[in-house]
This record gives sequence, structure tokens and C-alpha cells, in this order.
Amino acid sequence: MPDQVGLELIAGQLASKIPGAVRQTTFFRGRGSVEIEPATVRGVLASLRADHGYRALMSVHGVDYYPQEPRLGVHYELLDMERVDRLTVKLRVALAEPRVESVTPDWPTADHQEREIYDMFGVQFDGHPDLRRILMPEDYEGHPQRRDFPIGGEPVLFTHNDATGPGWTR
Amino acid sequence: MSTRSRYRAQEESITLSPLEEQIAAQRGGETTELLTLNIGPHHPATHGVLRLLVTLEGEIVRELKPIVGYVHTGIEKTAEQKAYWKVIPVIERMDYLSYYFNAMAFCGAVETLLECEVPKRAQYLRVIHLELNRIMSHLVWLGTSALDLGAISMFWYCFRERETILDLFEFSSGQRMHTRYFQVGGVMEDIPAGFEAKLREFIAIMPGRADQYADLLRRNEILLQRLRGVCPLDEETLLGLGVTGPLLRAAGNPWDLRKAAPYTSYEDFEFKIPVGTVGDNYDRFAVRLAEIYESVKIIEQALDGLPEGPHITEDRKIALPPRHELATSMEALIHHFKLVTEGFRVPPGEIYYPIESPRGELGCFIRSDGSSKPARVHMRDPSFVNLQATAPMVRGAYIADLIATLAMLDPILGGIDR
Amino acid sequence: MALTREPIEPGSLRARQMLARDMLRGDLEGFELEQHVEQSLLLTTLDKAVAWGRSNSIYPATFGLACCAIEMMSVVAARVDIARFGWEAFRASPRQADLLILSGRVSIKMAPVVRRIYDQMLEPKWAIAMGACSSSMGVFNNYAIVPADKFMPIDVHVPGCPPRPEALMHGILKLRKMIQDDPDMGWRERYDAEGTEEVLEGAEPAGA
Amino acid sequence: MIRTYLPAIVFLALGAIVGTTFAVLNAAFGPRRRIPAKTQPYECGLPSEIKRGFRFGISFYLIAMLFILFDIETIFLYPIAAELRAYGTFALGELITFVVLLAVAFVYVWRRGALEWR
Repeated sequence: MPDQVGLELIAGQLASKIPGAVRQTTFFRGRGSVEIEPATVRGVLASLRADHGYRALMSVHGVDYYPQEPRLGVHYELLDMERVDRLTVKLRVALAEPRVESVTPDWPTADHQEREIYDMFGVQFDGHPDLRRILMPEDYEGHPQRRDFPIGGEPVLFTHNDATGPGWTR
Repeated sequence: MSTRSRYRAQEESITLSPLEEQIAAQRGGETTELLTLNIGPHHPATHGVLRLLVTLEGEIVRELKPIVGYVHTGIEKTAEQKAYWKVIPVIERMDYLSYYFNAMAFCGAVETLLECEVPKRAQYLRVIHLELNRIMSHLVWLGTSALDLGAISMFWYCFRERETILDLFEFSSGQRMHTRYFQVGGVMEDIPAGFEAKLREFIAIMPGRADQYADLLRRNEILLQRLRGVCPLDEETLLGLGVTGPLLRAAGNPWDLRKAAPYTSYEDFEFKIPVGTVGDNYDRFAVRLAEIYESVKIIEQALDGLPEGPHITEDRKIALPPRHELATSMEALIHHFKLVTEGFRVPPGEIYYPIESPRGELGCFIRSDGSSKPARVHMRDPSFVNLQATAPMVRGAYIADLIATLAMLDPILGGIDR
Repeated sequence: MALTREPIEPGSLRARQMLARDMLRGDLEGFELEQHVEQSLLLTTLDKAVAWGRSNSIYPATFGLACCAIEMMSVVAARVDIARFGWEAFRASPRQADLLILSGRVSIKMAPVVRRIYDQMLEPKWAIAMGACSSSMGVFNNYAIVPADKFMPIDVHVPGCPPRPEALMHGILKLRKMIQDDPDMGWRERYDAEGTEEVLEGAEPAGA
Repeated sequence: MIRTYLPAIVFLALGAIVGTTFAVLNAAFGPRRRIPAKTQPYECGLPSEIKRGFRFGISFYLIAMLFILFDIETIFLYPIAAELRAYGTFALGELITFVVLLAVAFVYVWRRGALEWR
């Protein structure tokens, strides 16, 4: 894992290469992560691959930071197989304008994963070859994994609430 | 095809329509009739409810689009509603063939967040159960894939061994599948008295049984014709697609998290990583078959070196106190009450904890907001990412090769759809 | 050692065996032959015979959805062998199947597919909801899962998550007796607990 | 002349009668339940777009013809193989020429590449 100093080095080089890209770096439990400006995601990932040897993108996943303001987050887990080194690149996007540039053209593995983030959180990925719902049915409204989406499911039928029961147990 | 459903028309319009001209151009102007067909959710060869929208030119697959989501259970949403130690049964039902690995990834992530030190004996017990589960998962894969390729009797042999392994799981944890044996901080209970003897018995017979499977299949001309040189994919495209696990090792890249970034004391064991050369279906088959032998070796070393000591962390803030202690000490009662009602609180932060599951890198991402419920649990499932590699593998192959490739890919739809 | 001859009481097992042996040898004629045939002939109705045939040779449809499918596979395997009851011919297409074992969780995207396959199965068809997820949404009471009762008639619910192969076998034996239409006693009859059903007011009593 | 062919005629008549009676009985007394989904083609549980007038590629017919050709050949071998001793060596010679002829055809088809899927 890039230790504290290594992380700052990488962040410094990134900031110099792409002005205004790096917002903050956190070093937590021995794992480094860099939060970047959403617009510069392709540039940052490309430079991390070229200059720092992170050649494999392992996982792209979405997070809903509900109470905090820029609500929808997208995380990119990068991996360097030679030095067995992992780095997380995070970006935060507001709910009102959830547009992020898709990295599928240069990282083919992000194809289905970005579709899942769009399906579950509603983050639009521009430039994605075929951005559609992947897990939910095509005509499903709403993005289920947002924290304000109700969990749904049936109310568990006890004697006290069976009057309002769905009726299919009759 | 007058009344085409809007959904299907939209499906085909995306990447498929220009195909007919491409092929016509290739073939010198002679346009052929392309048939779009669903190898759909209910199909014996898709190993679960995977739907493949396949464009065929006669018997040759021209374009393949996997459509998933038919067993989407909203596990990650359910996990956000439960306390940390209640999430384990829900997480285990994700990739339902390697349930110990799901529990291990989740417990590893929570233990890293809590900075809780797992005792050595618990780590060894975890390794034993993880490797047993890896053998069981490879056995179910071998049984069903051989079934797809026509070797029906393999199914009964592999499930005979699987029953022995499930007896061991039942012996140690009381349940055959989804055992919830891993607890945050260690394992639920120590292994019972006769477990070691039964496990030694199993270790003694397993390599012999694996030899029998190898003899049955390795020189079986039909299987060799179906697997050798079929649908290869080079290492570069696999890395670009983020594929890990036996598929990547079959293409020659020895990337295995047990060796690269050892967790739960894998560094104490001596084992080799089987690696293929060509990266075709036969290499994927041979790599998984060889991994069974390696797992048996790991179990043997773990069993020999099983240290004494507690089977779960002594930190009462995380692990439930033993029952007899409740009668005597007041603190145990308070800890017990606190854990059972609200569960332990995890310091806020985010962690991504990857481990090596039988299908590839299984990473558990947890974001905790300091309360006793995880704010976000995401499992980076290897089958979900490896599934994207089917399309490049299968273009231009026959349908029969598509079935063989799907069998060698070993997708588990529970993990894909979460 | 002296041989002692005990008298054979008529109608005992020994006597019937001797009769069967003579009949096979062809030494039995006349009145004794008719009597023997009469005793061994089962008087049965056509329905009972057809139900007996059906219940002992059901073709289940391979319908593996999720984890219960792995346990359903081990029902076919050697230890808990479903072939002992003639149910081992798993057919892939619904046209040739007359039992749908719903093994696994049915998501909202899969429910219409399951319903269509159930419709496409040929008449006398039955359905087993295997596992807690298809019987009652099981562990995942959330937006994505539909209990099977909501969209198709289910004959036998097998509890468990996943149910042991023996549990599924128990469910299959129960269905087998239901097909021969002398269903096993439910727990209410066995423990004479009629009247404890949670009938919602306004619902007509069961079986009316 | 009719006497010599009597067994064949009775055989055919019986076949026809039994076949039609079962069909008629089934249609007359069978349950009438019109389930729309049952008439649609089965495509792995999804509504299928393939209607009745669907045109297969030509290669399928080619493979089918070749199969029938060489399959009928094996059917002819059965009666000879069953009673080879009764027919003597003459039948054996006939059998060998029959198989050799078809082998020549097989080699021709194989070399022309008709067996490879185009």
C-alpha cells in the first residue's frame, strides 16, 4: 500500500500534472485514497496508469453519502500487480447534476460496473457505450440504493397488523 | 417480425444492427440472415438465471450480450438496515457457492475498521474452512461443467465428495450451506473433538479422488476436442477487463491474492499457484483441477500447525462472552446485553478488503458512519466482472463452444446480481 | 437332528408362499386357482391407478434460481437419491415437465418469466416452493423479492434456507401423497388444533 | 394375390385405426383449457419473436441431408447383420461393396468440405 509519504508524493504529482484535480488525500488503516475533481477523472486515471504503474482497475462502486452534501460518490479501486499496491480514487457528485465522464473507453472493466452505479444510484456516465439499467427491470422508476429510497418489502404479518395485511394470505 | 416489442428492438439496435453489413462486407456482399435468440434465464447450460442475447449466423455466434439481474436480491440495501454482526447471514447468500469467502471478506473489512486482532487459532480455522469451501466450489463447478460437456457421471462423483465436505461443515458449524461460522473477530465456536480425525480422513482420500476425475477427463478425446484451443483470450485483454482468478491464471498471469497479499496467515503455508500457458478453455479447466490439490495441501499444513488458544478475540466489546460467564460476572452480562441489542459500534471510515475467492478477487467495501449499522456495503464480485469477458471470448465461435466457455467461466448468478 | 413338521395354518404367510409357488409351477387348477387370483387382485378405480402412476414418475423442471438450486442438485445426487421415487428425470423444457421446483429467490425481474414457464407447462402440473425465499421472501424482505404465492399457485412449501436435501425429499413425499389424493395429516389434524387458523374477519372459511 | 399381402394390410390398417382412435378420443374427452401462453413458442421463459414462417440458413439443410444419407445406410446393414450366417458369403460380398460405395461418397463429401460448418 502506498504509505503516507508515497500517497502525498502521488497526490503532488497529480496536482502538478492536472491543475486543480486533487481535492484531498486520506490515509486510513494503511490504505491511501485520493479525492479528485469529478471532471478530471479520465485524466487522473490515465496518468496514474502511465506514471505510477496502476495498470489494473479492480472495482468501480457507488456510495450515497446521504446527510453530507455532494451526495453521490464514485470510487475507483486501482491495483498495481508488480508492486502489489492499491490506491482508491474517489469523487463526489451532487444529486442535482450527477454527471461523470465514463472511463469505459480506456478501462473496459468499468462497463458493467458503471451501468450498475447508474442503475442503483442514478449517476449519469457520459460517453458510456450503452448506459442502461443492468440489475433492475428496464421500466423501473427510482434508484433503489439511494439512502432515501424505502427498503420496500412486505410488512411482517402479526396479529395486530393483519387487518392491513396485503390479503394474499387469505 | 412485425410487432417487435419495444424492449427487444431497443436491445438489438444498440451494437448489433451494423453487424449484418460488417459480415456482408467480409463475405463479399453476400448478406446472411442473422438470428437474435435468447439463451435465456431458464436454460440448463447457463448455470443460473443468466440471459445471453446471442446473435447467430447459423451456428456461429456473432455477437453476445449478457443480460443479468434476474436474481437481484438487493442484498447491499438489506445489509444497510442490519447491525454489523447480523449482516453476515445476508452477505453469505450472495455468492452462494463460496459463502465462507463472502463472510471472510466482510469480517476482514470490519476487523480492519475495528483494528481488532484475530487470534492465531481462529485464523488457522478460517483458512481450513476457506480451503474446504474452495474445494467444494470447484467440485460443483467440475460436476456441472462436465454435465454440460456430456460427461454425466462426473456429476455424481463430484457430489459424492461435496457431501463429505458438507458433513465437515455441518460437524463444525451445524449447517451445510451458509453456515455463518465466521464471526467478526474469529470463528463462532471451536471445532468439536472428532473434527480433526474426520478432516484427516478427507485429506487422505481427496487427492486420490481428484486423480480419478483427472483420469476420467484428461485423456477423454471428446472433452479435449471441446476444450483444447477453444475461445482463448490473451492476458492483456483479460487485464483490461479486470478479470481475476482462475481465468487470469489460465492466461499465464500468476496473480493470486493468497500469495500476493496474504491475509489470515496464508503466509505460513507452503503451496503453489497453478498457472496455464495458452489461456484457452482447457487451461481454465486444468488450473481449477490443480487448485484442488493445492487446497488439500494447505488444509493439511493448517491442521498440523493448528495452534492452541482462543477461537475468537478476547475483546468483549466485539465478541460475545461465553455463556457460563454470564452467570457469574456482571461485566459479561452488560457486554452481552449491549452486543445483542445494539451491536458493536465501528469507528467511521471506509475500507476495501480484497480476498481470493474461487472465482477471482472478492473485495468487500464498507463505509461506516460510526453507528452500529454499516452505511454502505459493496461486494466487488469476481463473477460480475469476469462475465464481461464472455463476449470477446465467444465471438466467432460455435454455440457448442459458447456453452463450454460459459461452463469454464463458472459464473455464479447470486454474486453477479447481488 | 430330528425333523419336526409344524402344521401350516391356512392364510399364514407360509401358506400363501406355497400357493404362489404352486401357481408359478402351474400345479394349481380349478377352484384353488380362482381363489388365489381373487385374493391377489387389487380392486382399484381408474383414477387411483392413474394417480399412482403419475405420483411415481413425475418429471421435475430444472429451475435452479439461487442457493436452493445447489441443494436441489444434491437431492438428485447419490446420498439423498430422488430416483428411488422415480422423480429423477429432470427436464429442461416446460413442455415435458409436470412439476416446477422453485428453488431460490424470485426477483421482480424474474417473476414474469417464472409465471410464463408455469403457464407453458402441460396440465396436471404441480409446484413446490423450495426454501424460505420463494415461500415468503425469506431473509430478504425488501424491494427486489416476490414471494411465489403472489403470482402462481404453490402446492408444497419447503421451509429452510437452504432446506436440507432430506427436507426437500420430505416435501416431495408429501406432494406424492397429495397426488394420490390421500394427503398426509396436517399438524392441525394430528394435534386436533382445528379452529386456531388466523382467519381474517370477512374471509370465507377454508375449503368453503 | 391378396392372400400373400394380407398380413401387411392388416398391419397397416391396425396402425391407422389405433392412431386415429387415440387422437379422436383425446380431442373429444380431453380437458379444454385455453391457456394463451401455452401456444406461444418457448424461448427460455421470454416472449419469443420467432414466428411460424421462420427461415433457417441453408447450411442446416445440407447437414441434415448428409445425416439422412449415411443414417439410412446403417439401417440397411441391420437386417444383413442379423441373419448373416443364413445368407452366406454372397451377402457378405454384397455388404462390402455397398459399404465401399458409400465410403467413396463419404470421402468425396469430406474432401469437398461439406462437413465443415460454413
